[in-house]
Amino acid sequence: MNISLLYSLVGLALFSLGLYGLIAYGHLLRKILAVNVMGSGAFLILVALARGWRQTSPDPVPHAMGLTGLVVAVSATALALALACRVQETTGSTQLTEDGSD
Amino acid sequence: MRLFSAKLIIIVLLVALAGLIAWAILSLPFNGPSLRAQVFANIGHSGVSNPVTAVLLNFRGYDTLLEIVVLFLAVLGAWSLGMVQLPGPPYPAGLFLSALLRILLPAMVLTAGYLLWAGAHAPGGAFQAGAVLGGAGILLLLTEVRFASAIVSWPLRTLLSAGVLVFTGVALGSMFLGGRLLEYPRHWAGILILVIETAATLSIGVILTVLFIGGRPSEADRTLSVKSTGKRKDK
Amino acid sequence: MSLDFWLPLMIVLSSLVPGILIFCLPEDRIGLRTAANLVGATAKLLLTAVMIWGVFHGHVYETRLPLLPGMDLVLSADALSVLFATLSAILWFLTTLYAIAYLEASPQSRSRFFGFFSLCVSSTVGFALAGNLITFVMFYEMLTLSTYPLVVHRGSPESMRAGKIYLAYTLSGGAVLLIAVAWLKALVGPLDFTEGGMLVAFAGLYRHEFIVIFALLIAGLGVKAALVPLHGWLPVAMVAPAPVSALLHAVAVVKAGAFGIVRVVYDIYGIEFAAKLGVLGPLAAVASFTIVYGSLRALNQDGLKKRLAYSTVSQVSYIALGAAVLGPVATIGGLVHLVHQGLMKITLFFCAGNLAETLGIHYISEMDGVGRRMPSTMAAFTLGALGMIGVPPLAGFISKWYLGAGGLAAGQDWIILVLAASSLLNAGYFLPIIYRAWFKEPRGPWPEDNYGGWLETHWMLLLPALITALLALAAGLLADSPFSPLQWARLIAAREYGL
Amino acid sequence: MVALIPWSVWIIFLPLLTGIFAFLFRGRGAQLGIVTAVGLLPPLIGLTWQVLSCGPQHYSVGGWGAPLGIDLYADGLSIIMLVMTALVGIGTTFYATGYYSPTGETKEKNHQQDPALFWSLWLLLWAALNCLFLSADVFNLYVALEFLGLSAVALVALAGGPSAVAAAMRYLLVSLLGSLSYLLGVALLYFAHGTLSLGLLAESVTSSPASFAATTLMTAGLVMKTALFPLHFWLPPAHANAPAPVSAVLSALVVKASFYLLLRLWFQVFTNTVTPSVALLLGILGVAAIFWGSVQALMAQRLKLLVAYSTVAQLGYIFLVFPLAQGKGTGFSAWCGGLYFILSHACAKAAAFLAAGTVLYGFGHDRIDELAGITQRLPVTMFAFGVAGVSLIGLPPSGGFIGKWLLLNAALAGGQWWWAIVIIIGGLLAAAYVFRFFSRAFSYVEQVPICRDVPWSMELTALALGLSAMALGIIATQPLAVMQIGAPLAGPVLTGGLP
Repeated sequence: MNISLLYSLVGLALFSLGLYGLIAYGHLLRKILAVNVMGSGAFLILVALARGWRQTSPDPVPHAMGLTGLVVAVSATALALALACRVQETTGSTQLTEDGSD
Repeated sequence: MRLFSAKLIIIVLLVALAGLIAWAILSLPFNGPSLRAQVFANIGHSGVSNPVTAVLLNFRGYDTLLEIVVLFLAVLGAWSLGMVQLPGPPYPAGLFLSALLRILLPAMVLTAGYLLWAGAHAPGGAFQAGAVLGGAGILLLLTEVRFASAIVSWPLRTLLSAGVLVFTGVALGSMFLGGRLLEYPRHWAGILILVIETAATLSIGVILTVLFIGGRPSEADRTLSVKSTGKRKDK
Repeated sequence: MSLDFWLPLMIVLSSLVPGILIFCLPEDRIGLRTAANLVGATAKLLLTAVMIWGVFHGHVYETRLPLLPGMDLVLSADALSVLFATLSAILWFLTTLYAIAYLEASPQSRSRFFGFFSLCVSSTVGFALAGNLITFVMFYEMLTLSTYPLVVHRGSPESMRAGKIYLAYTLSGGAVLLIAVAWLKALVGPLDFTEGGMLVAFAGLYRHEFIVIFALLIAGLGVKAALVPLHGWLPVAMVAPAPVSALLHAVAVVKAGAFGIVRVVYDIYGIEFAAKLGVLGPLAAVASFTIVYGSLRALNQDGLKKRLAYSTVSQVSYIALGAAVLGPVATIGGLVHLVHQGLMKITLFFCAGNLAETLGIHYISEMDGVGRRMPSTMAAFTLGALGMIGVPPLAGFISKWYLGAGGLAAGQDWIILVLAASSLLNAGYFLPIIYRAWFKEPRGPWPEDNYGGWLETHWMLLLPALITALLALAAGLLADSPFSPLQWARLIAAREYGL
Repeated sequence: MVALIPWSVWIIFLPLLTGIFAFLFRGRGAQLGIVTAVGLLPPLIGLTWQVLSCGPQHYSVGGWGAPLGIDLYADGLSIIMLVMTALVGIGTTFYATGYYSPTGETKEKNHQQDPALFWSLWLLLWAALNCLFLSADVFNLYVALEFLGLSAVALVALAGGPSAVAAAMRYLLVSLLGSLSYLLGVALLYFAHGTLSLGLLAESVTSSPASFAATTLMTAGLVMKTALFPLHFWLPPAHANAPAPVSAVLSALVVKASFYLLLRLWFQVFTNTVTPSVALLLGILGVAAIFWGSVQALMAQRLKLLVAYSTVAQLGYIFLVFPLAQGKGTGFSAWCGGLYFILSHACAKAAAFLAAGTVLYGFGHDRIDELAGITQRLPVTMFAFGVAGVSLIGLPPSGGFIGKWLLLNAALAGGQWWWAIVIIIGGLLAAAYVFRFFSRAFSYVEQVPICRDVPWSMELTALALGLSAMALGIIATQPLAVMQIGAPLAGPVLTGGLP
């Protein structure tokens, strides 16, 4: 089995695990972590497949995409953490209630 | 019991989705089409020799410009949650910590500078450098409250937006000079990229530091926290 | 662009523009508001007069503005639309006068009322002048929307309830109409009204579709025309102020529905094509049933306006009945009733409003001897009521005569029975009122009114009622003179049947 | 000369720069907002003119050109979206000058909304929208989506308070999930086809596992961001709890952005991979959204929540485009109908949210049961809400009607009549929830709740937006002409009828 293929499947596994975590867990920190796991999975796929099947030097475009995605993910995570803190401060809960419509 | 079955459905759906994607990945063409050749063919005109940097700051520089805006937005988002008090140091900096800081901080700044410069031809660049600077900033925040409170006003806002502003300025400037948006004049490309990256490094460092605070530093706190330097404000 | 192009649009705008102006006026600018109302109403009358003259002399007035590719907004003046537009223009003028006197003292927003009042008339006239089904639907919905605020004007719980019921009926009707029109459009393309019927060109195609679409169209319009069983909103909507009821029953909503049925039968399907499809029989049956049912329900209503409302349910279906019988005589009967019923019914509602506003009378049982206190009002009422019954030489007699003769001519003798039954019932619910008012002793002293003049009530309340009563009388007496409603209906029938 | 100016660059960078300046120069936000609103007009007119006269416009950023570089691209669809953004954006900007004026601080005391941050975030959001509508590169679109998502979340959080923060949190997580799903799809597309350019992908995407998986991932991500039932759960709290100008922008524009991308991908890139059954699925979910959203709106206790659920329902309509476009020869009609619906919904929904925001601002709450009689206090705002409601219901003459009419036409002419029934019933449900509020607001009560002074800019912008939704019902030919430029589907706007 090709190594970049293996890595990309690991990335896919991470993506799916993250997705599961995001849906299944209520705690906001866990949800934020889950999103990050998903993101890591996606970036791993980008970087792994950039190497191609047997190319000597990788394709730089997916690398750049991964880097850009990474920075976006950092920004979003920072905002999410700030929001989560604020949610805990104002509602006293680390989870989102089912009915947020109030 | 009900929860269990709900989870089961989720898992089944996820497995199906993962299977679909896995199938897609496995069926991707062997040595499929890519832009690799094009990147290497044009790298000579990009002003840098590291292909990833060339893509990030020249070929797809517009993405990177927007991405710095996104980073900047994270600060605005955190600030829109209202004021927070600057975190004070948990206890006065001791002798050892002060000495360590004196060595560590310059080293970090130096590392950041190196990463920035190296980006032109090797892995590195503004984000890596900015991240190191951000680390330095957080270290400062945790130890030296005077520094933190001193920057809370227009200097801070200028630093935060410098990266976007310089990048935009260069982008539009090259358009005014007769090219297209972000079409650097050929011989200036290397220098302009360095200018952009320097500004971006600074901004990224400051942005990451500010994001660590998790809200808008309250300006009213300034005098208070300067007076109470070294004492923890219980919250 | 010439007058021929702009005139129909100008007639619509002559009330739309004052309406928008009135919305913008502050509450206390009574003078300006009244001026805007009256200028608009007068302008509309004059423009309509120009149009009557022109159409009579064979002018073609048509405003055609592109709405979508292959779909125009068309306002055009043919003989039929002029008939309805003229009725609206005249009655709007009188109702405006009446409404000014009736409502200026009320605590609710008058700017809002008169604004929507003008919008309502604009929609009615637009409905009258609509040159294709799309434009027709547009004004149909506008009419629904602009009358809602009028119905709920008082803002009391029962008027809000009435408004809700009104909307539920008319919006559903509009939805049914819309789907029918969209379907027809998808089948045959542009839907311009054509004298003699526009679907005639498609005879032999889509027979089943056309029958279903006819049913949908009539159902959609039947809500407004208050065909049983779609009439439920009308008696409830009686809580609206008197001028609104007058307008709703005589010109705007109910009449628009009936007019719409006439349009669909004559200018979309064409009466002969419709007869061939076999859709006229059911329509005649529904109309006849409505005529009898409405009259029966009117018999035992004590509320004066409620009795008048059920009377409307019955009377408006004469128009639909006229449209459902093949033959020029019945057509004339139906069309002329469009005008005659309007004149008579608006008189009755004006009078009912006068009684309520001046003496606080809302129930028939309170009307003992009121003829002596308000003789002019009750005289007008009597004229209107006798006309409704069909006493010669009043307007109602002319309509019923032509309808009956048309039924006989078409070989549908049972129509005579329907007419006879209805007239008996009409007499049954109107004559007791007249008897009470003139021949019974008042139960007690009448309350003081606020007008204090030598007239029995405010002149602006009295005058419109008297004028419409006299018009109803004149329409019957002078039926053979040129430009009378009857002559005009003959003109339309002649053009429709290509005589 | 004018033809050569890269207007699209200015359309993106003007709001981007003013957004950053609003952050740098605190207290100058309102001025910068107005500069942006006015300053965007010339480039927008210029670009529209270019597209109208020379067809779709390309611009390669950095001079590299696709596939190495990133291209900007503007066709009729982009222009429609940009103009829609500008209409709502200009309205929101003027509204916000009143809402965030020094005298007009919001009533909620427990948090301060920072005007400087609002202006900065709002102008950046505007830039993000313009970015998205002009990009022709799937990865650049990912960055633009994140740009948009983060600014939108930050704006929701700006309202402060527990429910707003929680709503923002939920919104962010959903937005990230959608973006990541989209990103993975982009990755698969790139590895399969070696390009990120929309135009080149359109040529090379064939039915393969990778493109099928990419379709699934990207559609799922975007559908989530567009809040299609049952993935709509995040929308009502976010839209109802945000500050008034933000709610308007979110409902009118932000959800449309991801839908726009969905349209682009489905009709330009994935033409070979999407199947009628997936289109049908989206249509069925759209139907569910119409019913679910309407029922929730009918039961909502708060006005802003009512309007937010109305968005859920109205978004359902635009998903009907997918199955309707599959009909034979009706694709273009459905395409135009969907776009027209988006355009008019943007104006109407912005007007409705701004009006609801004014109510909240004036009375300090928006509990529908306690809003009896408020038309007496805020007549202009209520009129604006009414006009917007007319368009939301889809009654003529309004943009909503044109959109619905075109969709109806596509359904009936394509033989998919069941969608027509849904469209009609959805309109009736919309009428039910709109008038549910109005029957409260129109009620007459002696003690009308006290309302504090509302800046005129707030009342008038809501009205102006409502009236533009109306105007869209009258001037439909021009927007339709723009929609045709570069449209992926061709054909007559209105189908049907015999040749």
